[in-house]
Amino acid sequence: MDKKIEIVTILENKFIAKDVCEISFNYSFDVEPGQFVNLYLNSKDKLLPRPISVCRKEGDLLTLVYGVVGKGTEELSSYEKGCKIRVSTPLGQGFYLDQVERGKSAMLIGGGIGIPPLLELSYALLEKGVRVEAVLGFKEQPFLIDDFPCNVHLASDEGTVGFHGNVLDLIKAKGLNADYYFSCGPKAMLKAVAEYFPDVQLSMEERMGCGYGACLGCVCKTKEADGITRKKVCQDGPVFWGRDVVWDE
Amino acid sequence: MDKKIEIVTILENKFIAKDVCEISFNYSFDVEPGQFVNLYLNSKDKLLPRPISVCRKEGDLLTLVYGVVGKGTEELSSYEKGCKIRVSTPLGQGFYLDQVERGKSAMLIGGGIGIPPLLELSYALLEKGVRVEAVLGFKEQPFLIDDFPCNVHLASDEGTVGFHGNVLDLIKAKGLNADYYFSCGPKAMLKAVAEYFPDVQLSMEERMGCGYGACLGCVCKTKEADGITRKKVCQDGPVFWGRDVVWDE
Amino acid sequence: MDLYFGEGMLSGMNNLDMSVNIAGVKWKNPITTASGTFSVRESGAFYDLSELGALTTKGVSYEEWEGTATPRIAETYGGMLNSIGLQNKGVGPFIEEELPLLKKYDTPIIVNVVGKTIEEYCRVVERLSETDIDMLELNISCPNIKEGGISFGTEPKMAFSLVEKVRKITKKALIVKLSPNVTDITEIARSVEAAGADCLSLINTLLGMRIDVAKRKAVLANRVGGLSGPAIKPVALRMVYEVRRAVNLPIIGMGGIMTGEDAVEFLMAGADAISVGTASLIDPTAPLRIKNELREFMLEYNYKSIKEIELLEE
Amino acid sequence: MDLYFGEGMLSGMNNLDMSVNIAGVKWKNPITTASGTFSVRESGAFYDLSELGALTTKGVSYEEWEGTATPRIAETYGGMLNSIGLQNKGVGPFIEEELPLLKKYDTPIIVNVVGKTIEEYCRVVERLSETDIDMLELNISCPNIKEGGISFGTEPKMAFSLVEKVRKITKKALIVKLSPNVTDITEIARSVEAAGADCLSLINTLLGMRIDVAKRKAVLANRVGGLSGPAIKPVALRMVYEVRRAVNLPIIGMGGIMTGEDAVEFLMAGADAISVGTASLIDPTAPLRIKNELREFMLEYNYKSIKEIELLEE
Ligand SMILES: Cc1cc2nc3c(=O)[nH]c(=O)nc-3n(C[C@H](O)[C@H](O)[C@H](O)COP(=O)(O)OP(=O)(O)OC[C@H]3O[C@@H](n4cnc5c(N)ncnc54)[C@H](O)[C@@H]3O)c2cc1C
Ligand SMILES: Cc1cc2nc3c(=O)[nH]c(=O)nc-3n(C[C@H](O)[C@H](O)[C@H](O)COP(=O)(O)OP(=O)(O)OC[C@H]3O[C@@H](n4cnc5c(N)ncnc54)[C@H](O)[C@@H]3O)c2cc1C
Ligand SMILES: Cc1cc2nc3c(=O)[nH]c(=O)nc-3n(C[C@H](O)[C@H](O)[C@H](O)COP(=O)(O)O)c2cc1C
Ligand SMILES: Cc1cc2nc3c(=O)[nH]c(=O)nc-3n(C[C@H](O)[C@H](O)[C@H](O)COP(=O)(O)O)c2cc1C
Ligand code: FES
Ligand code: FES
Repeated sequence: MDKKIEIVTILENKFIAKDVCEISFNYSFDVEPGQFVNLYLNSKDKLLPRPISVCRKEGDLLTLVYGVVGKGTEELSSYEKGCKIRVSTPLGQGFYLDQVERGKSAMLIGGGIGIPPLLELSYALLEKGVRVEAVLGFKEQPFLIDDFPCNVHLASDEGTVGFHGNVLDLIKAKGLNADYYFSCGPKAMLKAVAEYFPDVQLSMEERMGCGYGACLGCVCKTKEADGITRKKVCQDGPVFWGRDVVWDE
Repeated sequence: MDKKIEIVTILENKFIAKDVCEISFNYSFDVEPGQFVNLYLNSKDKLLPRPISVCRKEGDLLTLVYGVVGKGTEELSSYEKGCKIRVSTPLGQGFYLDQVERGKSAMLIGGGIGIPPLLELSYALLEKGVRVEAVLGFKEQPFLIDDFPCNVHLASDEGTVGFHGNVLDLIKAKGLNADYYFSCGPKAMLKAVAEYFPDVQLSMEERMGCGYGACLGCVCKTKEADGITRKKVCQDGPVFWGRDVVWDE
Repeated sequence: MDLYFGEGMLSGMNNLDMSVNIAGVKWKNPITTASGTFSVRESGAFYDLSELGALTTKGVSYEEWEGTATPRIAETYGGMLNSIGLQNKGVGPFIEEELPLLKKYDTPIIVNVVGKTIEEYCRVVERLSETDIDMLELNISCPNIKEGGISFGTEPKMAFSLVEKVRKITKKALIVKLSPNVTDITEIARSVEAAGADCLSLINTLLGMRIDVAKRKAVLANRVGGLSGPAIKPVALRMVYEVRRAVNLPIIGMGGIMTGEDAVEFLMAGADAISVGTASLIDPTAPLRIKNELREFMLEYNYKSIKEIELLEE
Repeated sequence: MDLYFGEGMLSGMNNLDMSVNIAGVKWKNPITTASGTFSVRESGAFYDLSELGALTTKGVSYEEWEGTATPRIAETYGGMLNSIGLQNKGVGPFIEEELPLLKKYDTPIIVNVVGKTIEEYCRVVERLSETDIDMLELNISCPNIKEGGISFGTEPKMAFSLVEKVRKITKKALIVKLSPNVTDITEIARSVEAAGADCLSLINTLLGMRIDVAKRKAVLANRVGGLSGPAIKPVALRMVYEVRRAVNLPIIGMGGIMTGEDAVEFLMAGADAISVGTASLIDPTAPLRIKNELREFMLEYNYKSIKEIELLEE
């Protein structure tokens, strides 16, 4: 009985870019980079939790960054400071950092609303003495880039900031590489990254029911020793090894 | 096109007795005593309007008094000052006051949460030069009694205030009578009152769907020249003549 | 999510055609009122009814129906139950009192017809066929009192006989309204198509119940009632989708439509028009609002006509 | 509305008996988990599963089932759609990996069984009958691939044959779980009673659909899915009420139960026990909370046993 749903009071909830919000509240649980929490909405028509990755944890302060992409995140963005919401304890398998060695280098490859989880990861890697650089791609307007405690390469689809093109074009153009690769972003990007860097760790997304492993709503096809299986993104993931993911759905 | 739904801002919403709340807001529409408004809740699980009678209208300030009897009124009682809610323009047939004559006398007979609509009525009658007295019955704790601008006789089931017994017992015991009778309260009380004073005007209640006359959810059986019909409480009522109501449902 | 006005906007909104042709009757737009949730006088007090594609009346029987005892309404999570029992004054008073009011609006009139026997349905249809209403909607969810009270709409053969008989006595456009309380709605749809229906409407309410735990009895005097509202939308949408693939008739879709987006879901599932029911009880101007939201959707996604609104991949 | 502690309180809470006997199996209280919404490891991380009346597993097939493609989940107003497609590793891994975990709790175990043919159901039941599980729950909503994919649960004769065959090969208490997607659920209930079922559970999900209007396609990869959650409660309650009057078997009621009050409604409609499904996805400890709310209700209204909770007037 190590899991529960907490009621937290929102300390801040504000737009940091067009359709991108940052929410923070006090949260006493230990989180690993790559894990997520379930946020439950207050209105009674929308019942299912919204999974949002940990963006930053400092002391007891948890910060999440989410895109306003539908009715639920729209409602979330309307909550004001002081409003209470239900939040789960940390969930899922975060990035695999056990084998990471001091002095080696890591590249974090993020696209759009996939960037937030890489922030907490960058701090964790630096703490382990790993050299970190981030390659971040945006459609247009960038966000969070100044928060990364490392060298950041920027790319944008429209050429509004940094390199004109996607993150992989940028990586190829600059000939960037590292010992470890970590990525989060749109499915098409993750697939391209996994083809280029097969030993990348990917943070995957899938529509969820429960978000804690009870319903099998959120599966991701992966290659295993004994064939292809469907693993739970909310529990076996969200982090998977790029080389294991089967991309046909 | 004389009807609409307005969004109003709550000016005050407070308990005035156990499980009884008073809510007020600015409202620019003319109301007649006995009319009601539909209040729509903000949470999305409960869709239907809650009909609440006009208790008092002074200038642009509308005051309603409602009992907290179920999930909807419970939610309503939690709304704070400044909260916005949807409210209909005034609905229904109020008390019939056209024929009321100056100098005559009226008795208002109210029970529990049926008392609020009699308050606005008392002012309207006084304005027409009618002498008014009110007979008000409570289970235990009284409310609104000091707001009535007329002589008030009190009764309570438990004998906690005034006469120990129900309003009709009190009327009989004191031999009270008048030229006009008006009543609102629990169905059993209304029935007893109508049997004793057949020309009483009653404000009836029924579970409603639309509350504005479109669905036929809220009917009350009445005697008409051509037999028994089912009239809409929300439109033909809520005020009916005691002698017309058929009490078998 | 703000609206994106695409090229459609540049060439002007006049380019946008919301009209539909339903079984030979032209509607200005695909929005009508669901039977039993609309009353010309009362709804007309809230907005201009000429704005709608068509006006659908509550059920009309041959003689007066009393309806059921009260309480007739119960609230449920995201929906409601009703057991009005089709209370109405009968076709005579309808023609004399209601129809003249409906005729004042520049909008086609659909009269919903109910009966307890095939003969009763036929008599109502006969009377209405002499008037200048535009379409008939047969509510076949009524119990057939000659067959032990089984609903006409749950038995393909009974539904067929009813529609076949009615078809013979009227030239009016004939909509048949299907019940969702069946194992296979496509079976009923096919049988009423074969019997000569011009159009289908679906869904009517799902049978449901609520209990008052303090009183230890059903909330409705009638115990069970019809469930409607947003709660039932996924079932309604699935049935429209299934029926679209089973018959060629135009379909009027309904069941829990609250917003323009809901309306679009039904149009994409295969409906040619849609009805707004319970939404009107919660927001009396809902049909008009939904029409406007549908128009905004068409502008945003650059649809030029209602017909273009359909699923992409099948 | 605060709680009123009646005389029951004075004589102590020990007087209150929440236990039920379902087809010969004693449950501590009438609350179980609805199949597919509970997983021993994951749910057990939130609360002590020994607190429940019984634990019901997700569907178990003979060999591994892959389930359907993603997305498998769609949210609806007051409910959700799922098309998990009964993904599971098969009865062998179930017995080896899951069952030992379930046995750790002091609570009867109900295993939900699925199949695509009668033979497949029988093979699963055979394997499970050799174990020390307490009850079997046949999910008869699966499509019968030998009969063109028609669901076993929508055809009384097919349901009868399935239950009859299974009955012959097991002595375990046999629950049959009914599908609500039928014209007359009492017909199916009677036929599985006649075939030897010990208990009925209902309802499974209603078939539903949602469309993503921006993408112009169904939200679910499988297009249609099963609707569950509070939205469907009135339909579920009506079906329990109907089935209670049609058969003598104990009934496990479910469909949208979110609160103790909802549970009471089902008990009053005629259920002997209840399952909590979708509520567990929204609040992982829902079954426990609902148990506690049911206990509070019993104290408030002075019920001494679950059996006393029934409708007053019929
Ligand atoms: C493990 C995980 C971590 C995530 N972390 C973040 C994050 O840090 N920041 C961020 O902006 N977004 C994140 N997402 C995506 C986020 O959960 C969805 O954008 C959000 O749920 C959409 O909700 P909505 O109501 O606005 O959208 P709607 O489309 O209106 O939602 C309808 C339903 O679909 C579900 N849904 C829609 N899109 C997704 C999706 N991509 N993944 C899962 N469920 C979805 C919703 O939860 C809801 O049940 C994450 C998703 C997962 C699975
Ligand atoms: C014309 C009219 C005027 C009214 N005026 C007042 C007033 O001034 N003060 C006051 O306290 N109450 C008044 N009532 C009663 C009030 O509407 C109900 O107490 C209230 O709707 C209960 O809502 P609930 O959600 O708390 O109760 P619940 O029982 O949880 O409600 C469930 C459903 O039943 C309906 N309902 C329950 N009881 C009634 C009822 N008695 N009449 C109509 N619908 C009901 C609710 O609207 C809702 O749809 C009036 C009713 C009518 C018809
Ligand atoms: C109060 C009420 C009364 C209804 N009366 C009728 C009727 O007379 N005839 C009919 O065919 N359908 C009737 N219906 C069903 C609706 O027309 C509609 O099919 C159903 O409610 C589903 O749509 P909705 O969810 O938008 O309400 C009624 C529904 C309600 C809520
Ligand atoms: C995600 C999910 C998976 C389900 N899987 C199964 C299953 O494997 N076997 C089964 O008999 N029912 C299954 N069901 C149906 C539920 O057990 C239950 O009958 C239904 O959801 C109605 O109850 P509820 O509204 O409380 O969820 C599933 C339901 C959901 C939501
Ligand atoms: S969302 Fe339920 S198992 Fe992952
Ligand atoms: S509540 Fe709809 S007609 Fe009165």
